[in-house]
Amino acid sequence: MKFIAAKKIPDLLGLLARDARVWAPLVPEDSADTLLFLPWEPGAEVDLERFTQVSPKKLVMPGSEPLFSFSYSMAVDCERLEIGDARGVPGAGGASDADGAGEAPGAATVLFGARACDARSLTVLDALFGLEPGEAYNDPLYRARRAALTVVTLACTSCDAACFCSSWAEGPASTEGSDLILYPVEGGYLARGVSDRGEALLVLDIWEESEQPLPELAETDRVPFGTLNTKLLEIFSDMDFWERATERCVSCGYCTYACPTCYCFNIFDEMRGSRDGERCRSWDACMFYLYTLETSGHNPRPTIAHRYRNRIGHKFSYYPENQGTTLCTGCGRCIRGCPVGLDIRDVLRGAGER
Amino acid sequence: MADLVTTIKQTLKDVELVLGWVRDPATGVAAPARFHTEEEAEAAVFDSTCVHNLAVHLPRLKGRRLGIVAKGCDARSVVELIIEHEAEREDLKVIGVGCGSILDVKKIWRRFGYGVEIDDRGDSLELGGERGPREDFLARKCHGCLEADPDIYDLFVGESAGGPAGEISGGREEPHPLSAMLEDLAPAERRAFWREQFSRCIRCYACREVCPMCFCRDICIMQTQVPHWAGGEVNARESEMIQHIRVSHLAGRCTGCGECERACPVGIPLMLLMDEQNRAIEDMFGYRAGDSLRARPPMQTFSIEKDLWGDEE
Amino acid sequence: MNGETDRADGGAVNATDADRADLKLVAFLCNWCSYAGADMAGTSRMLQPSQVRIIRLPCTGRMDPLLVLKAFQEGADGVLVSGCHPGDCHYNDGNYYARRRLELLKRMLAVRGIEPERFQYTWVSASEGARWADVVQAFTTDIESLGRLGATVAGGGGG
Amino acid sequence: MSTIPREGIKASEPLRPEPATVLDVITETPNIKSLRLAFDDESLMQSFSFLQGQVGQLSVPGAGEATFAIASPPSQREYFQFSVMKTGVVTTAIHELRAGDRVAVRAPMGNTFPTDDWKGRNIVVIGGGIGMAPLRSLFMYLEDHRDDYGGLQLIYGARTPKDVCYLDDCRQWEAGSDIDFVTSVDT
Repeated sequence: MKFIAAKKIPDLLGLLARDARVWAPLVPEDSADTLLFLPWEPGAEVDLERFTQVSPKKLVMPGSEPLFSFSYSMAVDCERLEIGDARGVPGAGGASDADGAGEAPGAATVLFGARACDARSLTVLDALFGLEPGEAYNDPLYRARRAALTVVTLACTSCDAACFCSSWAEGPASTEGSDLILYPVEGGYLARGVSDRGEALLVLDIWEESEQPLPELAETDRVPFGTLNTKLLEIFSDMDFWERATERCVSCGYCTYACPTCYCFNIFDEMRGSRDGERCRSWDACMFYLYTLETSGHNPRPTIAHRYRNRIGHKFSYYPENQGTTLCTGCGRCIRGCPVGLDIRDVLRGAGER
Repeated sequence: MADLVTTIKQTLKDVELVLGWVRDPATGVAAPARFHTEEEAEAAVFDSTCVHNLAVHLPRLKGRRLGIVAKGCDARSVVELIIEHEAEREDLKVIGVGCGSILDVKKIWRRFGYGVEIDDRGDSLELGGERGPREDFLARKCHGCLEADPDIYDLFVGESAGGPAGEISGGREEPHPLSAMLEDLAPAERRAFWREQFSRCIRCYACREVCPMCFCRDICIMQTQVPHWAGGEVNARESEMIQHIRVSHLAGRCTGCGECERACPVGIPLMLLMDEQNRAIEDMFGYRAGDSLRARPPMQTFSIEKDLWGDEE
Repeated sequence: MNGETDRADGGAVNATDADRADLKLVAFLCNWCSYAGADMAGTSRMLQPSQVRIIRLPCTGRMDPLLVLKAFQEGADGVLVSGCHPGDCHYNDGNYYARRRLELLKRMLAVRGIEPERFQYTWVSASEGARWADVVQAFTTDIESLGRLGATVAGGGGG
Repeated sequence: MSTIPREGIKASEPLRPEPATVLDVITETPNIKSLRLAFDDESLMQSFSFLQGQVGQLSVPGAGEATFAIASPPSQREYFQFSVMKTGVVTTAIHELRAGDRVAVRAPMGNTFPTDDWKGRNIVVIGGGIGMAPLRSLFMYLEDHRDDYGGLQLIYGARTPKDVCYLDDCRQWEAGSDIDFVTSVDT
């Protein structure tokens, strides 16, 4: 099996960076206790031990992206409107240039150091946004980013108390969404190609041969999903349950924005001056009051309990019912980072026992 | 802490519910909770992992009779909320707790892994079997602690700290770890620094939602279409704008509880901004939010004699 | 303002480089004192720089710090606020409230890296046309020496 | 979805609208206006087709985009019509439009009425207020294919007499000898 010594990881990243933008778990400047997927530059030290606070979904679904630009102008007799492509407005800087995710869709990108849960989440998003041009749901921007993305996954030989990917059959051994998987072993990593694109990376002359066996993967917490989808429907109107479950929630959007499978977005126009503008798509979160506020002033989800109920119901009941997949991969980010210590597993278990 | 449990039970005879903490069985650290019954109150705890400022819940619960367990810093928020009419003193039973400083649990978790066993010995810490210097993991707000004992309370539990908890580590003089760095930067470098910091923002609004003084709650001017103060994009430019809207609206309100910086998932040093503003306000108006129920918020008043900036010519 | 002012400015602009002409300066003036003062400077044909865009407010008490933040975000290189002298507010005390807000804002803008010269506030009465001309000239000179705020600005307009 | 023809927006760029011009603005009620639009691209306008009851996304770039039913019948090839009640940011911007102004449109989208299944039967169409918009398209379609159906009845109501939309159409329906038209107002 192919093997790479831990100290040669920067060399591997260097090779990958020749043809693509490489994103890896990095510590941002001045913030030692933060770990995020950030663009790797030579010299930057990747952290392959800890978990990132935000999922890598922004590589296929940026926090913001322009859908198109528009421009009004005065002709002799009338006003004219031109609809341009996404980057048509000079000086606009693009919706997300500052965080680096705003590269033109289709630029070759490598996601390095994703975990199995992250890689698997990409297949969930694929079903939503469409991978093939002919599919009913067809998002050309997503497709372009996804098609240009190579995923190098880091298999988990250890986990923490927030992980629960073993709730699904494959658990940490899942290869879904990965192109290449690195397995931590003594002194470095074993590598296994999953897709053709991953196999192609194994041709690089950085790999050695190794006889080491594959390591034993982590065994995480398991949430018994069982009949949760129908159970959640049964307790839909049990507001007492939902209110008690969300007493500590403050209705921020961290859990949804950190989540690798939450995909809600909002679309709005931003002017650049008085004549030019862009239509942008940005992440939106069902935990926000404004998410469902209607023009009339009516809000069908007025309280935190209503909103959290929707979040849970969507992930674990309605979506699985309609699409056959849970909108969760057990990455545990929403648990690790919740500012008030709300654990989604407690709510799910509580619902199961209701 | 039997004393706390008894006090909450006693308070529950008089109020609808009490805001406090329970121990999360999965991690062993405290998590916010509401106690509605005496039976539930049995689970109440107070220890050095009770970092959350429970005053954040008061505006949403306004009009109901409540109890709230409050550290010295939390009580400052309660005071400020009462001044701002977001809570009614007569509806509140404040259960003050003596606080000997609080741990930054998230910092511990991010370094040692979520759920690592935290054994706080009072003068030292053991984290997953490893001994760590306790000061390294103190909540940052403790370094600027003004009063470890609550200023207002109806009942008091535990031992009085008899002064700022921060004396443990140098009292309130200790500035934000990044303030010296910021001080040394030229204006253009400062702009680049903040641009870099805000480039990480994901606009989850956790800073706003955990802030007791961001009491506009569901309808916030950061997100209104008309007027369009901030664009909807997730980028450094808009994130910096929304944070400064927040800073501006918290002038004279921020009690420095540090919740915004603690909640920020991407580690933006938000308290660096808040500290600078709080310092400026103290310098200009001699005002510290949360000091007194009788105080007049500085942005809601003026002094003809003292406010002489800009008059020098 | 009037055409005469513009023509006078035209000369001034030609004397400087194109970069200076590109400066975007915004002045928020209260209706009762400073706007009338600026008008007086105009009708008295006093020389004024032309890069300054004037926005009239009912009173500096209306001066929301967000207006300044937004101006910088949209690409302003300098913001000037001017109202009635303390004690002279048409609404008695609008400028007293404003003074607290504006001074605090000035200090916070410095924290962000916006030089104090880029945000100035002052008092000009309706009869002080000459003072307005001096104030706006000094302000413009300050900003000219600092140059454009640039793309890394606290939310600079990206340009 | 796939059985519905989508002659309009480009399948490769479903997010990008096409510029269109406001031909006419009709004030229907104090808070409802109808806009008659045509795509600026003439060949697109010629090939543009939709089914009765389908919707379109109407944009005033700068203000935003919202979904509205197409209120004109498929047989109307000169223009397509949206009827919009003024409620929020986008609809306010739409209400400020005048003939000659430019907008952007993504259409057609959504579902149609199963009119083929109704052939040979008596049809009653019931609508109220601005909810009449897609039904106007439907009813005019039924009129266009009068021979395929039995009796045609349209029952239309609004809150008050001044909230009744499509007054010109109503007069024609009222005068029409082979349709039964009933109006009603709440107050």
